[in-house]
Amino acid sequence: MTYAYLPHTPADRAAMLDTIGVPSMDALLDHIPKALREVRLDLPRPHAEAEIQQRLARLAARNVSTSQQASFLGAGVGHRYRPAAVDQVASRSEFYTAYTPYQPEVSQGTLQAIFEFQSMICELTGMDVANASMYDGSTAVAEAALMAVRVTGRPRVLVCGSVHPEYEAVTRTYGQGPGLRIDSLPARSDLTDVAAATAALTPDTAALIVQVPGVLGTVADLSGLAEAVHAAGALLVVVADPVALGVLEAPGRWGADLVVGEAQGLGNAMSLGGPHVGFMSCREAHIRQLPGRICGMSVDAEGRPCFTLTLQTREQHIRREKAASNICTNQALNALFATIHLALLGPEGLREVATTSALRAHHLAERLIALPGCRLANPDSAFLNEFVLTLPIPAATVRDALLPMGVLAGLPLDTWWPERTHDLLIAVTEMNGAEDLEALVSGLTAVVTAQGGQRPQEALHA
Amino acid sequence: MTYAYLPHTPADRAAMLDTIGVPSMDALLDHIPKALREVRLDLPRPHAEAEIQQRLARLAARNVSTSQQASFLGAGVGHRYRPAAVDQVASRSEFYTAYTPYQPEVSQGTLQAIFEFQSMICELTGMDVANASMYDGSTAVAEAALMAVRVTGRPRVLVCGSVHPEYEAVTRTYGQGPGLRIDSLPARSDLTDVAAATAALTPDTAALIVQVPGVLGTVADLSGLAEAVHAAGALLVVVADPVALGVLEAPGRWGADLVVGEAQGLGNAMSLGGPHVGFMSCREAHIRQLPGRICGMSVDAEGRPCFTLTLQTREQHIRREKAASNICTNQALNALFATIHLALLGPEGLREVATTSALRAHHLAERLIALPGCRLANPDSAFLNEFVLTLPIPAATVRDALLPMGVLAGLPLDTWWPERTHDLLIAVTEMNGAEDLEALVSGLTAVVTAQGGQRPQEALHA
Amino acid sequence: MPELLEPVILGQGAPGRRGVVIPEAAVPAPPLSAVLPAAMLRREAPALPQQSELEIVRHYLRLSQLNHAIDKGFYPLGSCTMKYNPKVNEWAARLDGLANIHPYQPESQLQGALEIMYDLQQWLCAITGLERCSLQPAAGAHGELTGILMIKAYHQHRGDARRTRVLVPDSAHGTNPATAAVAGFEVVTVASDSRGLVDLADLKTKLDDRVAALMLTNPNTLGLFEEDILEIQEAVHAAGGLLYYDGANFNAILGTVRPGDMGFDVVHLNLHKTFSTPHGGGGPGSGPVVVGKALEPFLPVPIVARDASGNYRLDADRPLTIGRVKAFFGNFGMHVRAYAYILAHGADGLAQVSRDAVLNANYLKAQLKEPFEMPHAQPCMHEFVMSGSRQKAKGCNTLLLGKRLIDYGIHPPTIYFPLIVPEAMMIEPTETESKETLDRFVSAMRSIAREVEETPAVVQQAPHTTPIKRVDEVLAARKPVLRWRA
Amino acid sequence: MPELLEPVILGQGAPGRRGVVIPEAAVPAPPLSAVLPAAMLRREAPALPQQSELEIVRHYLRLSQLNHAIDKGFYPLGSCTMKYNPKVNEWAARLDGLANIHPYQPESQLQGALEIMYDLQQWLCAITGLERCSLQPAAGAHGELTGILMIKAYHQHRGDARRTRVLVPDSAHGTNPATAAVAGFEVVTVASDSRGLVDLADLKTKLDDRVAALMLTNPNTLGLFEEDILEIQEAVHAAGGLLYYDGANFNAILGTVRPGDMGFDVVHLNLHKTFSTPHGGGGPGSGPVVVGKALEPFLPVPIVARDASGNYRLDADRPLTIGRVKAFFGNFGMHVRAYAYILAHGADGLAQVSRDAVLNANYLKAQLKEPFEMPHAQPCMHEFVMSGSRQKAKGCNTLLLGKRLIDYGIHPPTIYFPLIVPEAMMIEPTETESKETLDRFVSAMRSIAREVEETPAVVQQAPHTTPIKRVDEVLAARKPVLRWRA
Ligand SMILES: Cc1ncc(COP(=O)(O)O)c(C=O)c1O
Ligand SMILES: Cc1ncc(COP(=O)(O)O)c(C=O)c1O
Repeated sequence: MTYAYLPHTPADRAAMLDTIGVPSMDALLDHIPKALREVRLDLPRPHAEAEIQQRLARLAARNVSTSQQASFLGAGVGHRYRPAAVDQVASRSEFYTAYTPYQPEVSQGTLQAIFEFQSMICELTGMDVANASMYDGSTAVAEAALMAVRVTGRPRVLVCGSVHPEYEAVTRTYGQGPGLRIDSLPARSDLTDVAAATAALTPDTAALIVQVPGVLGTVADLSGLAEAVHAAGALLVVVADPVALGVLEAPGRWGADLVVGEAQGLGNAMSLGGPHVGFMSCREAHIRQLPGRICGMSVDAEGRPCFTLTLQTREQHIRREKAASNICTNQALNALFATIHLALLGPEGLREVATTSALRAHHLAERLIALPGCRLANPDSAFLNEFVLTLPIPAATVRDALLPMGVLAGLPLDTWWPERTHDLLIAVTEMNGAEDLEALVSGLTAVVTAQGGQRPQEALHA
Repeated sequence: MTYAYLPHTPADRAAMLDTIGVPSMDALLDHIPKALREVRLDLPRPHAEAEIQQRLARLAARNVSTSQQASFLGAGVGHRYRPAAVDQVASRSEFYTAYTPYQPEVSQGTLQAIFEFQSMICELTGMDVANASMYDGSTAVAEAALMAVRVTGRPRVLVCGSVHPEYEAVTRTYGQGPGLRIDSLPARSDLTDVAAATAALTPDTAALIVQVPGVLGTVADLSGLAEAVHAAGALLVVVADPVALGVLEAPGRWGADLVVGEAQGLGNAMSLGGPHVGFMSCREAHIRQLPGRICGMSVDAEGRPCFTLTLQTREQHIRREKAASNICTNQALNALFATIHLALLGPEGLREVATTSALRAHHLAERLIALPGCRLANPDSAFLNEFVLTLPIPAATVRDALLPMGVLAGLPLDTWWPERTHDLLIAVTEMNGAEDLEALVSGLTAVVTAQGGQRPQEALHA
Repeated sequence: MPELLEPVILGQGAPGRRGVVIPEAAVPAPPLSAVLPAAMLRREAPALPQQSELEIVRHYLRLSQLNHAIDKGFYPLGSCTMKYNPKVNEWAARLDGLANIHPYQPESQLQGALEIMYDLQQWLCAITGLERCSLQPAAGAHGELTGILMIKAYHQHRGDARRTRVLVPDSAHGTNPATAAVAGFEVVTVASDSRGLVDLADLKTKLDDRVAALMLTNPNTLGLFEEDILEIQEAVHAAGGLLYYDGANFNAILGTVRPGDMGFDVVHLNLHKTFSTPHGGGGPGSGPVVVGKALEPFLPVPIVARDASGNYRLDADRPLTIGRVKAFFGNFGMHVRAYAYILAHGADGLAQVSRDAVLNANYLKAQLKEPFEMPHAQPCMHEFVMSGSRQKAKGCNTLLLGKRLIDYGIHPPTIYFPLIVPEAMMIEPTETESKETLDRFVSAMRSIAREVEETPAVVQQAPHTTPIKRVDEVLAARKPVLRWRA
Repeated sequence: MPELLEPVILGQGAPGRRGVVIPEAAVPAPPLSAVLPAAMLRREAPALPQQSELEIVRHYLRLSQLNHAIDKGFYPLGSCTMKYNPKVNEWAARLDGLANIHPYQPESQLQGALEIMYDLQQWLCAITGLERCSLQPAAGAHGELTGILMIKAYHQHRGDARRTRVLVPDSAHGTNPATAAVAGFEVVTVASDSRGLVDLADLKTKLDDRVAALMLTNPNTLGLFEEDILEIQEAVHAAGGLLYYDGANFNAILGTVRPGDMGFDVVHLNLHKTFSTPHGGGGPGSGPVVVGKALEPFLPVPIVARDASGNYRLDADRPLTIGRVKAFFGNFGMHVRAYAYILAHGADGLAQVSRDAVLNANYLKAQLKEPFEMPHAQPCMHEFVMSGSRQKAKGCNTLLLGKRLIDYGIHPPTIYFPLIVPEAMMIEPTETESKETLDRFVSAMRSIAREVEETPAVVQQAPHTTPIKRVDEVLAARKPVLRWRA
């Protein structure tokens, strides 16, 4: 059998064994206990490239992609428009087949792109420094909690209800390491009440973690929160959506010590949840505790400004068990997608994406609450482009009823919290044009109005 | 309205007009008669990129692609496997956003790729020299006819029945220029009988044009043809399929003076018939009459070997009305796709593609002629991977009946020759695995056996 | 002796190495010799490369990095309209439903593709102010041949056999006279006057009943608008001739002026110039032809038509057609890209394209007037031609000025065309270049002009920064090596 | 003073320029201030670039050309397995049905994706000889954390609170001790013996009831197979500890030897090393974790399961799970590429991959023995570590040898790791490199060794051929400039 990725011919192998001075390949392996070398793997036969394409095309066709339906699913994964130039430039071999830029003289391309990513994250968040990237939003929040523990020497972390439940779960798992104790406030509701949060702070609290917009879309007025947190000797960690920062104030301007989050919505495919790209930014004072790689400026032997990885003494390959974090490979290429995406959008484009999404969400919300039995779960909370609609019948039933109409209505909240059966989290973006909005409104109308007499499914086929 | 491809801001324009020393844009255009400048174009409004993607995705979805069905359509367009590396390398910006390599010092990439294309075409055809590319197979054949007229000074060209009818039609249109007279032999049949062809030669014949494999798939034994043509003072022009040359003898070895044809089947998308890539190769003696661009080797000022466009004195930008041809822009990028494709296949890969296609075609033919009322139109002719099946009912009816089963059965020959209503041209390639063959056999069986009692359509839904 | 920067791929590798693995035939496999005539069986394998996928990818990636390209830097190649090639157009052309469709599929399976072609035909008629469009020609020169053969058929159809001549301005691109000759016409050159425009008097002397047509580029290849166009069209038509429009310079008047309104009977457009489809290292292009009423019957077949119920079909039932100029329906991939390009602009956007193209050209001309010889003082359109004659006098001709520009990271302009300007240098910036890029170009040209004065050797031995130095073009023609041999 | 090769993109351009046009909201548009708390509204726009699409494309294309990369040339970075990244894998990951799917879509709409994850879980179990697999970890280090936290949960579940230590060989990669520390363990280092392998005697002295686990890489980071592995696993298990396998070097034994057979309880694999998913300039990767029976209950949730009727679903009903280590289901894009990679090879192909990797490493080691110090004479596996100590004595340390290799078009190997070899140079060729490339590497290294003897200055001032010369890494750390400022 020949393989397209194995260049050696029998003649090559014979000549090489001869140069090494061994009679056969087995001679090179005979120091490995024989019993370990009798292996028969139960794997598919080798496939020609055309067969690989056919098999994967069929597997892909057995999924229903968001391009084949009107999708209102958000909840931490951005259904965002990706300009064609992003993938075509970021997917140049020189970017995706290089590795971590250990040798600056032959990796200025990767290094400058990392420097630009770090700079853009600082511009959006209002912070002093950002690292090259984290795995995703969830691990960025977990690492922020561990960092706060290191910086303050305190063992507890206060997680607001606005934080994505999977982010909190990951932070709990990471917390098993240093025995971090997590207090959540208030359980399962998105409302962030500054007073309630302040009251929950203790002398053991290393950090308060708040998400804006919250996982249920709300944008609370957090004026005074930072002052209260700092007064209690803790750090304020803000989980932000970089697209929302096109219209929302930079957390660095209202007292955040650490701003982290998920940047997948900037030019990266949803790809079933990964690879995405986490970002992490902090104040000048905490740079030495910031995990992950960092790129900085320097000069070469001829005095030419250039870039290089720096402050590596924080990292695992130097500090080993004293390292701030164990992260080595990160999400470099996905950070590049986000960087090129932001460069194309510019300040005005980013603002327009956030504004268009918000305006469409508010317009949709108004039309949906006009439906019988439908209301906003948090009518008094401001929101940006995601909101929770409370329905007269279970949200999962509604979601399933709309699938055949080509509508992904949103996330039934009992996915996270079993008791919230009648709540549907709806996200609206620049991808949802008038046709999408009409499809959701008419779909919901059919299902909700029908619930009077027939079961929803019957109504559909009437 | 802002545009992503127009960088000028109002401030830019004002500053530039100021530097030019004119008050406004209109001042730069006022030497154009005023009446010509009142123009209102009836065109769609400007679209944002996301809207362009949506509109084109919908238009694409309104076609049924060959990937969605078992396709047996050939007839001059190759339904061939395209290795993923071809598009990913040929579509690098440095290849597709450059133009004709007029300045060798900044276009060695394009020039060496052209040199390698020319060399590969010579290796396949057995000829001495090949040009950089022609528009497609049809115009390559037409230019070969005009070249033969120039070389021999004779006014007539003899086109065998094996030549693709659209190639002959294009040659007729080109022939209107120099008043070329075309004799076709024999009308509308693929059989190339050396004796009959020899007999049809006249002292006015500039060239005999023969296609191998013929448009109906046959591979005639053309031994002796070249000798006869040369004896009559004419040139032998062979229209070849480069994939078939993986197993068929190089025409240069059996006396061809000119070998031309279509190389789309090497790594290029079918793309509804274009852009494809014609190739044209000839003997050393006729180089000065060969149309199109040619790349040759040279050395630079430091003696380093390199490449440059050469023999440009034949071309229109120098010879103007005395030029061999008026071609300027050619199919350079499609030639690059073919070059990288051939480099990946290598001699063995090309042979395997041709062999796999031929073996599957012969296997399919055997199974189809077992069906009631079905026989080969040319039972005594050898064929490679295309053959004509004569059916008991009109071929167009059969084709239409199989469409809903996801089978593109082939080309009904009344598309070209109205009288051949019951003939279906079937092409088989490495893309048609066992499933495809089964789908065609069972589809034809259903249609053909049903024709006894019910009309085919009824049979289908019985 | 230095070696090739990158070895030629043929002859590389070793037997048994494979860049791609092909599926088994998976059917009974008699030897091909049993089914094919022995004489026609290949005896010797072609000496193609035998390398792994990695080696092939590396070879062509390294070759690509030797190229200048629009996506890398400024490429002001006159008459080629090297504007930016939008990336969404490349995405569109690769959609399965547009790339993997066969021209002989039944029309019922091609309605999306036919709609694209139909709309593009309509839009190009609107843009040119003419009646019907054929998308079949594969490039500008191919469109010229199509147009001239239609003109020939038009005169023949009227029994007017005397019209054996085509008039071509001395400044015309080489494809014009070549096309006329290939179409069997005698080419008669019309002189340009001191304004760089068609000399009306000379034209009128050459207009008679032997003239089939006048081929014009407007603006002409000096980048100057033929201001007397309305008088010209009147004279040509009065003499019984037709007016052909070479659309290579259409970027100057796109959305602003229409050839139809100027009285042209037939136009070819270059989608790979004006409508941003990529130049591809020399192609593919696309040269649609748009005609007025007079030539409509002679268009090549088929044309895409739309029936009452909104279905699209291929109409080949046109008795007076000149026939096919190309198999199938033209370079459909380029139609898709041009379709997306027009959608991105609409009427106002296209007008802004030509205005900015003219603005950019005049912005450069105004600032280079002083160090370089400008044969024509009046404002230019989308490009201008200046002369390196002053610099040649100091030992640095236009060829060398171009080579030195390479060291500034800029592709040389078109040189030594049109022939009527000595030491010609044709500069076409296009509308997609920013003011900063144009300013860098002006400072580079001024710097080179200074070097010609102060350090001419630097210019004479240019380029210095490229992987290969100046190439000996004479040797390549004297002892041609046009292929690799084992 | 020379400038940056390419200006930083922030601050470039001018207000009003746009790289992409966004669709109108096309709904009633009250000002956002009417719907959002005033305090939370952004006052100052972020200083992002304002350029046309062309300028952005040019900027990042020019940056890309400053990089070395696998697709450009040899990249023998030890312990990183810089093997070829097949192009069909990139095509597959971009399919609409695999790229544009949301993790919260109902399982009925994700059966194709879940089947890919399920099959990959099964195949990785077969390849490692272990029971159950989680694809959730995003990279090797993340897999390590997952494995070590499972070991922690295992001991806690058995009420065995004394096990607070993790043993790590002195040659281990930095992520091993860092992971153990982050997971709350005390790290105890095990010495290597003269063979470069785990010193059995030292190991046995450190094995007691406080040891939760031993973390091992086999072959180890010297590229040498831990021959006493069966004795080691027995000793660790006898002391009540578990055995962790760092899969970074798995390319040496892929398809040939299985960690499960060696007695390992938990393995992490690096899909971006052994299974060819691209390194991406530093990521993304994927670090699936495969476990034996003992640790199965503690795997992160969810795991992809298959019910009787062949439907695939996400199983989160695992009471003893350590919980989530990442939102959603892991780096699915990497699962798709690894899936395609395994399909391309099958069992025999994967065995040939590791054999050729070992053959290539030994082929280089055998020919570089003579000019360079080889700390260990016995055959290596897929990589080997040599020392630049002889060259350092002549004024050219390993850093400089690496910089000089750049001038030969080859990326330097991993340097100064593992720490136990002075002036370490870790060379991992991988199986996708041809004999010709390996021969060119040998001649380059020999040529450099000669230069150290004859013309050391050439090595000391390397690299000479790169657009920037040697970078001052001390300055970067002393006065950190970590972002662009307006
Ligand atoms: C003025 C002019 N006319 C005609 C042509 C021929 O067009 P094409 O190259 O598309 O055949 C060109 C090409 O550069 C040109 O510049
Ligand atoms: C031996 C070893 N272990 C672990 C790791 C960590 O893997 P990752 O970079 O995927 O986190 C590496 C990475 O290079 C390595 O070489």
